[in-house]
Amino acid sequence: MAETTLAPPEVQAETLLDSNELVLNMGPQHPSTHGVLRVILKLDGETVLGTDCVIGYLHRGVEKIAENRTFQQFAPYVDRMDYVAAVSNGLGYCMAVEKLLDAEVPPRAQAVRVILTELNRIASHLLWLGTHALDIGAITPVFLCFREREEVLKIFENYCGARLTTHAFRIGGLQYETYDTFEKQCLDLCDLMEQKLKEYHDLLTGNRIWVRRTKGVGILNAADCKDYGVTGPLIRAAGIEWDLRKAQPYCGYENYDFDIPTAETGDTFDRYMVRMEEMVQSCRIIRQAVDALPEGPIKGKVGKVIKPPPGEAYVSIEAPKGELGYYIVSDGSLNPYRVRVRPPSFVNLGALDKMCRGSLVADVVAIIGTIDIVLGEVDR
Amino acid sequence: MPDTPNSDDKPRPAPSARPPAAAGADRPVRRPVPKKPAEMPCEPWEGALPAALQERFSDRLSRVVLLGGQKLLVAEIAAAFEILSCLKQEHGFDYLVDVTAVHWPDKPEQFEIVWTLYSFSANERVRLKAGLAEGQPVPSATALYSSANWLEREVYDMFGIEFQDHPDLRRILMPDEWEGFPLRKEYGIVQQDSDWVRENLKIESAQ
Amino acid sequence: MANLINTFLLTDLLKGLWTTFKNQKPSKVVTEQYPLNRPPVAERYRGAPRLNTHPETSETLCISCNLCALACPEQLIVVTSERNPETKRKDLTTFTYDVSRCMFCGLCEDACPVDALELTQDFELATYTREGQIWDRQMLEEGPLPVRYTH
Amino acid sequence: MEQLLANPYVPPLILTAVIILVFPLIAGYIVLAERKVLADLQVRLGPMRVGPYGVLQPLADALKLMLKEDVIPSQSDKWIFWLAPVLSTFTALSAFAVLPLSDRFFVADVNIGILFILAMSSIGALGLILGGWSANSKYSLMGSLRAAAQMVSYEVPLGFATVTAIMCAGTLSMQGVIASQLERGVWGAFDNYGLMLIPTVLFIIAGTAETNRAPFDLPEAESELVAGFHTEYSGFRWALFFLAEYAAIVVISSLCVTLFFGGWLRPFPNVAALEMPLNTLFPAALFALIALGCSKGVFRQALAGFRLVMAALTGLFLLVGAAFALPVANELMIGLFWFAFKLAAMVYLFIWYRGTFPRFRYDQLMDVGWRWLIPISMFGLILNGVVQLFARG
Repeated sequence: MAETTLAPPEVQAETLLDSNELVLNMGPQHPSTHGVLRVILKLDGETVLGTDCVIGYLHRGVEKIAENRTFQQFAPYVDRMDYVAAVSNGLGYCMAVEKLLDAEVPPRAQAVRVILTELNRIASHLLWLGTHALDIGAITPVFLCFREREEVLKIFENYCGARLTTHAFRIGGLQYETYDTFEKQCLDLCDLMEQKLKEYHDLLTGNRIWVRRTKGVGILNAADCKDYGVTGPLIRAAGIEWDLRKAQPYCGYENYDFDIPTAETGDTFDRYMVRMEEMVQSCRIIRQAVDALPEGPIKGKVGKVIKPPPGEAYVSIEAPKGELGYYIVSDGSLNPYRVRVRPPSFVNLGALDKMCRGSLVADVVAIIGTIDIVLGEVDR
Repeated sequence: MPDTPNSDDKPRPAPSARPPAAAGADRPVRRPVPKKPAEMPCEPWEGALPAALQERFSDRLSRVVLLGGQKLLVAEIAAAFEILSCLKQEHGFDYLVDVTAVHWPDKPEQFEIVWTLYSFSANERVRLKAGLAEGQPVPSATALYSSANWLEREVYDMFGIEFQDHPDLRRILMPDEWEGFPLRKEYGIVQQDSDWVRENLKIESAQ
Repeated sequence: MANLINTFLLTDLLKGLWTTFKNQKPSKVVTEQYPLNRPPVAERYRGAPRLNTHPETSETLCISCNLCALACPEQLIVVTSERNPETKRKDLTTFTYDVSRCMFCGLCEDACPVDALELTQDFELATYTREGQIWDRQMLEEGPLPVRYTH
Repeated sequence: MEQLLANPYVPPLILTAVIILVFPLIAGYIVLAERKVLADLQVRLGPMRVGPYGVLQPLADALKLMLKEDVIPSQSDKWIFWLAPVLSTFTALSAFAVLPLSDRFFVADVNIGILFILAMSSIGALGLILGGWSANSKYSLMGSLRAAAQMVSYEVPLGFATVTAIMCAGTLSMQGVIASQLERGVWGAFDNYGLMLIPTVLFIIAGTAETNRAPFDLPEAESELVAGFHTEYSGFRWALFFLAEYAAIVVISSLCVTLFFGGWLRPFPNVAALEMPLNTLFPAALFALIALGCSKGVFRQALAGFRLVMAALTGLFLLVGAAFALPVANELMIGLFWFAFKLAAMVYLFIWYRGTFPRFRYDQLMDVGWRWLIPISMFGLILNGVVQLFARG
């Protein structure tokens, strides 16, 4: 890593045409760094010799905010980390606090949580697909993906009144009961997704340009995935069949029948195929959960004042981007003593340098897209 | 042009300046705790792995417990690297999930470093904690796990804990010229926030 | 062989072209021309705050319990009241809500014991000044004036 | 007046002036068409606000671009920075001189017309290279280097495809090529028992690359190089590059239409029975249909001004449609109509690609050019030559 510590680009401006190496500053304002990521590239021609990520432009100090809010008050803030998968973030946080409280969540609440998180996984993957295709130069899929994502967001809006930063779950269960057409809308969405995924496959999967742009690009093999702590679709694409929903089931995931899609080489194309298949599997889970949605209360026995006993807990879930963990330390007061978020995007982005070396500038863009980062979560 | 109610020529009087913000202005950050709450359930952790670790590290490993069902090791900071490498090389904990720290300003060992490890083969998660005083060096885990690189940089950035032999210990989230370490308990955000609000919004913050 | 034929006849590319071509059907357009036609907002939508009044007497429903202010993560609600010597109840004097910092999480709404504070379906909250975002009691009760857009 | 028009230099000069004045407007409307067609492909509406259905958008864009602040980077080579867009536009527009817009509208029928167009488009590449280099920005520089390599590589298959067509026609003059297609009674693309389709497809692919259009838009690859060679350009200079790009599209499409699709000839030019339905009924009906569409718009618009615009458009298209029914006007316009019709189809194809395909990577672009297109185009040339030798004796 040491040799990638690069001088800021201003210093090298004068040697632009004299040196063999070109330092190219990509971001934080760049069409395809997905927000405010800044990558300093050291190039030989168009070949990448090294990269250095500069992050923190979206740092809001979420972990510090947590220490100054009560447990309930902090819940809306976690939505603002990975804002395209706000429901997953909320789920992880609520589960962590429930673990501290040792609280039970009623089965109906569990099932609704599963449905909403899987919907959110679809929404997150759709956003990834659209922007990733846009990075590689296909400008149409992004609109098609947003069209389908809109349907997911409509369900969120109907359920909890917000589309993006939903604040859908509360500690101990749910705040809102499902609405009348909830089940039907979810099932319709599954039908729609299965139909539209075919369209995406027609547009991209077989397309020779797409295949050439993604096959063999940004390879991260299984050993490197473990070494860099990379999780989620990236590690599954490298051939490790590991998904927290199966490995350490939570929220009743053990009751649903679904597969973990994997691939072999761990390149961009494999990750694309894994995520596409994950959307299908999410639809499967949603169908099962909707069919078997139990009746009953939606909130467990949690008081109005949430005050967990002194202690600590690490709870992690399979967010769309990988392992999302919450390590919460309580000192027995109303506010958490320390909340640590283990963000999947941040850790996955750490492997960018490894994936980029030796590839071309165009590949860097593809690789940033394939890691599927959300800067709100990287920077917190 | 949107014709909003707040354009200047509207008859409605502009909202009066914020009323005395006494209600929430000087609220203490940490509210008093009235009664002593229950402890988290903590039981001894038994099995081959804890036995092996205890045998090897004996008194350098002060606690080997299941805290609320989660496997927890508490060790001396000097032994941390050795324990990590033992866990990785001999017990298959090949995935460093997280490195973080907790600041306890009242304790003699102000900081507590927390490593979370996972083993793919055993589907097992272990948390290792070690306390250290201000200025005491921590061995970097980058030699064992590449993921430690950024995670340790973040700990350094937020707590000012220096990791020895880290290849690239710079601030990661905060700007390079930032002063102070935000996640230390004495680093107040409320004051900073009020100043910012007063300066930029020309109103009193309710915080 | 089939592969070779596909390579030269560009079948994969033609498949993609056909997919986009089919999208041209005018009925497939999903654009909503926002100020002209407004999408319906969900019933539970969390938008502009409103302080409900009694529909007949138009007295406020708020009992000045301050629970919303305590629940708010951003602490942007300030409630002041004075004790009415006759009824021994607290009467609401001012209620200030700083919409500029609101993240519409709905915790105040959940906390309200009498359904006085409510997040409504109104989502057009833009103003020309920051001060305009601080809503006083009158604004909260009457709601912002309806916004008229000219094209 | 008669005398003035009889002077051989006057009509070309008038036409030149008309092209220079009118082409920016046409380019503006091609941009609008591109935005609208792309929107259609992407289940959107495209521009809808400036004028009814956005029909006045190009005027608004032009006005905006002209009023924008003229920024020249302080570290740039100012003269070259100034020169580059001018050079690009100049060469692209020069190529219009030999385009056979119809049997009577053309600036010049040069006997090396095709060569002239290829030469001009080669010099046009220089504009991109200079523009990217002079801005002294790394993104621009990379864009211009890509442009240089791409133009050089793709001119070869483009050249081979063109040579095949010339061989088939036996002349380098644009009008001559069309005349030969009339004589042989078949469009260039289907000549030699359909074997000419190989150079036709290659010409379209290489032409797309030559004009830097997606999926070969590497010099300005938005997601990698921000805007490539014109990253530092803004306002009117940028507009000139834009104009040059669209001029290049029109030129390459025209060349393709002329070489392979019969230029201003109607389909089946030798079947006399089709003369009436294709040359009179088709254009009249087409414009009537467009007018009908516009007239619907009159009632759908809320604002009086917009209704007026739609009504004016309805009238205009009705008038044009009616003109095709008049033999005198028909004879004057029909060549132009078919040329424009085929050109529009080509431009639509270009936009359609752009809405569908991902972008190539730089090394893959070179790979496709050198390892596939050049060998295939050489093969096509030889194959067509041999067939022609034996079939025509």
